[in-house]
Amino acid sequence: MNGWQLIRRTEPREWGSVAVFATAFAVSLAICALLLQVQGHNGAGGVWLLLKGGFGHVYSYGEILLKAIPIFLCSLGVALCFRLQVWNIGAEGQYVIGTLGGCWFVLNFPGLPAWLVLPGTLAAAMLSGGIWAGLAALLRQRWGMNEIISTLMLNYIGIEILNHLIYGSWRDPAAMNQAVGPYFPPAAVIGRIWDSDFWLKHGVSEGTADFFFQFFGRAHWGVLSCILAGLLCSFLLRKSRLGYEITAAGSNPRAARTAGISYNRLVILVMFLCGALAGLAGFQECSANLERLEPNIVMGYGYTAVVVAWLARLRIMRIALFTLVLAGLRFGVENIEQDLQISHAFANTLEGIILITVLAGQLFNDYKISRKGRPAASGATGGEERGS
Amino acid sequence: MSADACKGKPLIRLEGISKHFGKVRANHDITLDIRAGRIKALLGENGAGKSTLMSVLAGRLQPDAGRILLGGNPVFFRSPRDAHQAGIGMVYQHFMLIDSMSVADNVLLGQEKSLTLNPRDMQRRVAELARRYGLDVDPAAKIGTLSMGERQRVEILKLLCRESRLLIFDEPTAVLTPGEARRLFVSMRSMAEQGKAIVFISHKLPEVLEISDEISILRRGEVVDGFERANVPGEAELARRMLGRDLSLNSGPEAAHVAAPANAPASISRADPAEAVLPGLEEEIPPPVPEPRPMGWLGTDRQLSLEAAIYNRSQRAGENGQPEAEPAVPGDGNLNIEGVKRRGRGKLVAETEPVLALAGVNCRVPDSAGLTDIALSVAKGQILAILGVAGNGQKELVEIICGLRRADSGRVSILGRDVREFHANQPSRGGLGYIPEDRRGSAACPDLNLVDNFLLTTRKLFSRWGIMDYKRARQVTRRVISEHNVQPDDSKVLARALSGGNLQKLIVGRELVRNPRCIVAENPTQGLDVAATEEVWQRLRVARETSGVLLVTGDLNEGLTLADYLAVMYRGRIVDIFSIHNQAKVEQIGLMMAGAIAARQDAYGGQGCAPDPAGD
Amino acid sequence: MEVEKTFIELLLPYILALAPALAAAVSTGTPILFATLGELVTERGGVLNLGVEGMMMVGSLAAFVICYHTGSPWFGLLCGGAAAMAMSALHGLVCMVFQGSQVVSGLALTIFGVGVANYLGTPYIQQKAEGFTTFSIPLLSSIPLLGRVFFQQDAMVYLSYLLPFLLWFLLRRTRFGLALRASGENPEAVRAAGISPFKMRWASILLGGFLVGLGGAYLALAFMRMWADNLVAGRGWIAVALVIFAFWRPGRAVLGVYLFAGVTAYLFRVQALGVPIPSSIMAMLPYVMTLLVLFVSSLRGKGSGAPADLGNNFKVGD
Amino acid sequence: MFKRLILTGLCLALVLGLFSPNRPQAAQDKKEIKIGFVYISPVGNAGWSYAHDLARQALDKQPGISTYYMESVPEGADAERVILNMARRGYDIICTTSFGYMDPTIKVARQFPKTVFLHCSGYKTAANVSNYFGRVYQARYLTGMVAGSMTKKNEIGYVAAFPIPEVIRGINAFTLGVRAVNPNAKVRVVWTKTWYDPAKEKDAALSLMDVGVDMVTQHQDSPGVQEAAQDRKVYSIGYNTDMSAFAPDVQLTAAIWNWTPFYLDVVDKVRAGTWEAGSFWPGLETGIVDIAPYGKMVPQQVRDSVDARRQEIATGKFVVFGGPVKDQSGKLRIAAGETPDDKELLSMDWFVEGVVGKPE
Repeated sequence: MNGWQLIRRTEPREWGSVAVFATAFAVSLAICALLLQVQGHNGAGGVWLLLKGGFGHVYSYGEILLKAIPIFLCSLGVALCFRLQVWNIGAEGQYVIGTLGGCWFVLNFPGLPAWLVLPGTLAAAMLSGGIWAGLAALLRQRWGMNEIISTLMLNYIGIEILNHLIYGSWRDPAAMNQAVGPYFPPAAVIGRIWDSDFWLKHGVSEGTADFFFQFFGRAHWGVLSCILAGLLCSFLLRKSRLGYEITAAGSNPRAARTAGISYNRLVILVMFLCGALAGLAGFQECSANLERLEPNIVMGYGYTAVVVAWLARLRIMRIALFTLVLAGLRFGVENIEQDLQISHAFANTLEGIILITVLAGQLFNDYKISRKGRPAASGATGGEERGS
Repeated sequence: MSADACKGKPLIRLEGISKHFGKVRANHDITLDIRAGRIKALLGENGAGKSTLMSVLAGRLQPDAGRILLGGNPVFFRSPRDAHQAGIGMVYQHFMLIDSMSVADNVLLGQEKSLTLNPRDMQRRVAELARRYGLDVDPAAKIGTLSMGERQRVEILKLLCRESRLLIFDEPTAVLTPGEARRLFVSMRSMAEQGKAIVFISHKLPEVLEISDEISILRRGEVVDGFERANVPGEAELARRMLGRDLSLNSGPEAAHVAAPANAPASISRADPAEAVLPGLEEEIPPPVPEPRPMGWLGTDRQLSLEAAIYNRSQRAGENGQPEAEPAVPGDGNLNIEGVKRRGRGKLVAETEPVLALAGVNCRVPDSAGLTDIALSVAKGQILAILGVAGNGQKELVEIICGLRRADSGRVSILGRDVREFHANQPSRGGLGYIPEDRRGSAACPDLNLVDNFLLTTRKLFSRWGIMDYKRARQVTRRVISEHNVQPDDSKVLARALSGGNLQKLIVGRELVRNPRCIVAENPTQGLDVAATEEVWQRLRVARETSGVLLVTGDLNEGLTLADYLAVMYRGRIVDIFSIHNQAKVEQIGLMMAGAIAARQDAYGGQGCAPDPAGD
Repeated sequence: MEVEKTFIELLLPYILALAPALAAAVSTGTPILFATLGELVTERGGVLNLGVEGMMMVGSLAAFVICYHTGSPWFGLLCGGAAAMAMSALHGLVCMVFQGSQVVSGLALTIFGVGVANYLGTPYIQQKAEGFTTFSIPLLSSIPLLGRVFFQQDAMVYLSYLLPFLLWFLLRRTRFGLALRASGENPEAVRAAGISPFKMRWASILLGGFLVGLGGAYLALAFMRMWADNLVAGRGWIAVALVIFAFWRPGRAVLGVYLFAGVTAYLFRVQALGVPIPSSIMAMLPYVMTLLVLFVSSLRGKGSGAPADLGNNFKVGD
Repeated sequence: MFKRLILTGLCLALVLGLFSPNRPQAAQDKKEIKIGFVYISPVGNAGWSYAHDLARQALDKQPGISTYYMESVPEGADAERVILNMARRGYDIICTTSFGYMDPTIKVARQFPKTVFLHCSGYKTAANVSNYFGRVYQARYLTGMVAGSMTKKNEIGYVAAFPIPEVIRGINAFTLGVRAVNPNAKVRVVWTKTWYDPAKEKDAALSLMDVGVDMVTQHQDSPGVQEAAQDRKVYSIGYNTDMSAFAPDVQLTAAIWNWTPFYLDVVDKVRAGTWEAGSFWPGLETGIVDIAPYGKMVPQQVRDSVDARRQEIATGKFVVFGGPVKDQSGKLRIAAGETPDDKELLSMDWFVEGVVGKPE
């Protein structure tokens, strides 16, 4: 377009990309400030509130972690699928079904020894989530059904299954027949990271205890699962043969097939992994925050995950980064919403703007901009490619 | 340019064109005249700058210096669009067609004058155009269902449809079977006769000699020579000038003469096949060649590394106890296809256990010939060439052998094991090596670097308990890159940056690293320049020492050059399998490929109906 | 004999419920139909726009606000389309100019669109506006059963009857359509043919956006004739799914939309008649049906017909 | 391209500016009582959250009271954070107005013993947590009487959100009201599985009309049903707030909430320091629930009989769920003379005789 041309960078910039992200983020905040100003609020102050709310308080970080856990797990799985060019947007449904699976285990094996309960439930959650995803994978590989639509539909169906159970047979009579399940036994509840009573008993001073209580807030041990999953995934992708096969098959399925890599196997495997991670996320959320099954476990993290995974270019470290930033952002936006008494919708608007801006900013990650006609190696070799 | 001077005003004149990519000098001060009604051949090795020059002419690239004169007055092409409007069109190697749309849609895309479309009328017009230039193709057919040759015809039709005055063909025969190449030349000629100017980029000397009126030779981005048809020197001379090094003829281009006419009946008319075949055979006798034949005409440095590699191979062969002696073989002496002597004849006699055996293999494939009762076997030390026009079942055959397709019936065994079971757990070494036809599509991951591409089939060699050893993989890749002199020799570049030839070298190297005992090579030299072709051939010859090779090729010459045995496929059947020395049969190959003999031999194959060399 | 009679009697109301269900399907399906066709056009051009939900929201708000102030539904309709078009232009800007991922951009667009529409709409929540009113088409509406179903609707529904044919003609029978489809399949080829795929894709984005906007406008102007926040409530996502379901063909899109809306509407009526089926199962059925039908058609090995270059950005240049 | 970006940015800003509604700025007076409200849905101007917000606005006008609110707060983890933040900001009273906020409220209350928490529609209490609700079923009963006496076809449609006790109780009370004046009338129930989707609710109402009801009511947060009624000129009965604005010609009356007195009462008690946690479930007698003014089409004798019954209920002479009450299967669930206790009412999961539909 008009005298300018884009040239794909031959080598991806490493630190540069961080800078770009930071700049784009700043720009988006500037836009938000502008909007707030137009709203008759103090724009700069608003943005300050947003940042302060999101990252400025001691208690921000616990909240960020808490919110990050499910998003991170889901987008990890989603990223795996996308690497294989499987457009699985069904993390939402897998999240729900996984939760159901976990709850089913909790409710049906009350007699289990305590140490076995949590591993069992988590396993059940992952398994059920994985199977739900595997269903879509099977439909795709066996009968060539488009996975975007099947996963989307399975999301809705999964949620209806949840409704059916929670408004039906899984209701807890003890809870006045309200649409909530019975409380989990303590063994099935994922504890918070910081337990003040425990540490106070072990001679931690009142102040420190309180500080950490503030700091970790409601963040629960699910964080461990994130770290673990993150490490495992990066090992899988960087070191293992399976990971190589995923990369290769994702880059060119036909070549992979010719080279004796079973694409079907990979797809089903990766989908299963994604489902398992989503299911894990779901049950942890349910167990740590609600301590029983409630219809409101459906939070749309499955869709958020897609955004995060894409923004992070399917890179694990970046996924972690973006998840934390996004979590902080949502927390912060909540804060201005409360302090400035602006409507919830406006908060969404800000989030949308920030996402769009950051996305647009990525242009500067993989393209140079130069005047047309100026001799430019990479652009020209492109021409050569086509020519010969 | 002495040649060009004498003619009248040229249609297009390139004057002092120069184009640089960073430090690379693709074109330097090139001046060229192109005339209406004449076919101009642009001869040069890969990377000589042919494509760049033509991209400049077609408006894809802008020259750094120099100008283009159209009918005497200078023009500047900012985009391909400008070039189109000036009546310049280019047939690219990678066709720019839309598979899901019909031929007519593709041809008239951007050409349709009226706002609304009328498919029937569009198809009529396209059919008309096609008839006029003898480029017959069904205008209603979807591109996806067409053969390479037909697709190319569509590309040409696109240009003719927008009344291009100059048509540029970039390596047009690279993707064509002999029959299709022949038809292409016929229609190129007819286009020229109807006043089109034609530029024909190639490095296949015989083609150039056969079709072109003028020849210009490009080397390192400069025009080094130009000839009129009248005063073209011999092939050897041409090749020497093209490469700037001394060349002793290789069999390749020579025998290509066989390829062309041998197929004539298919492409021209089935009136009297025999007659059409004869001229081919007359041409076939080449000048006697010094013996032993030197190793290609590669630059000395490259030659050394290559010889080293070959040495290693033959050592290994020796260990395997292959008889290196050359017992006399009947017909050896008087067999006058060049290069035959050089081959270790011994293997033909000393039959070892078959590495690949098919018996009674049938396979039904929707809208394709499928396979009928295929039986063949390849023994270690043999090269069996499957000849045939593309689309006569070779693809299915290869897919079955490589475990990408299931046969309906019949027995397929590799290294003595059933194919399914073999592929279920293939040995990481000494297994099956596969060099696919579509290298970018099914043998490489363009967006991954060379190491990852190298690992594609060798990954099992570099992993223990599912953990990859990238360090070692990188080392080996570098070794292979240098041994096979892949350019650029940097294991970190993405595969898409490699030219076809270099990519193929990498792939061949990759397959050979596992020193497979059975190799399936599918048109391994398609679209490669002479140097690369010779190199790949050499690799295969050497590989044969330790393994059996199934060579599927549409290029008769390739078969004749490499194979010990030839099998001709037509309509999913093997018409005949015979030794390279069976002179009588060798002479009939053309007819077999065209189905003429198949028709006589078996009751089913294309009885009565006219065989279509383009495949069904 | 006796039993049969009663059996028929039992069944009769459920059969009778079909016709009104179909009528309802037509009116509840129309917004989804517009959106689906819009997204279909965009995707045919090779651009994946998951922002349908957001665009519909903005479209319906704009339509409502304009109609509310000017009292002219048609003008409102136009503005609704225009507003959604502006949204899709934002998508175009991000994807075509800034080379951003089409998936993220679409999702971000949804978040943004829903947010901004709800926000700007706050003062209008549950205000009423004179929207389109139903009128019956003289002769056709007197067709025994279907007449009342199909020809006692509002202007936009009648428009939605024509739209598929118009689109089919546009895509299949015009030069523009050919180029548009081509740039969805293989932009390079289009460029080689001397047409700018860049422009074609912009065209598909804008046109598609406009249609999606009409879908949103229908909800506000014809179906509800009032503004309520989250008016679209997920219908945009259904539209996205239905485009795939439709194998990118307008005809199948109509089928899919009416199937989906029809099942939903019929189940409501069946519920009202008091069948002893848990409501969750009922709520599940439309999605299950969609999957089943898609499953069957993929069993019949129908090609998905997805544009070959869908979702890829190509380097912006000449 | 930067030009274009900036341009769009500006336009966007302008547009936003044009339509932006101006919101009340929070005053910063220390001595006054701060009340925070947590809403499940956007406030809008009809529906559950709106009913609470009317009260909030009323309080805000009072001297020495400043109110804050958060709308569309999802239940569960996010709710707990929002409530926490309100507590951290030192609000004196925090009202959480959806069932799903129950556990979060209790949890936060443990951390902030000085803050007063009010949770609506739940069943848990704590030292500083009351739960409160209103006996809207009484109003439902009255509207049912109106409906029963106005229906011609003896078929009434009920568009309901989710099969939870609160909703089921409402349907039952309504049905009892209907059958009290019109013993052979039926109430057809359709579950929408959403609290808030105007278009869907409207379609549900239309579907009821298609199978032959000549009157509709709903337990939803939008006036979608009134829309449908107005279109088809079918009588309707509103819920949450007076919805006559949406169905001027057809709304007979509505079961409405009026939270203001309750909240005011709490504030006064807190000021006076006399507030004590407990479960509050007031009814007609306090005016927290009531029925909207009758539509002009409601004949006088109907009004009279309904008003009479209203008095009886308010004074406790009449109990809505007083036996005998049979369920759908005709089984006697509440024997004659008995009256179910609140626990039974709060956990009601069965339909009374005369309801067509399934309570799940």
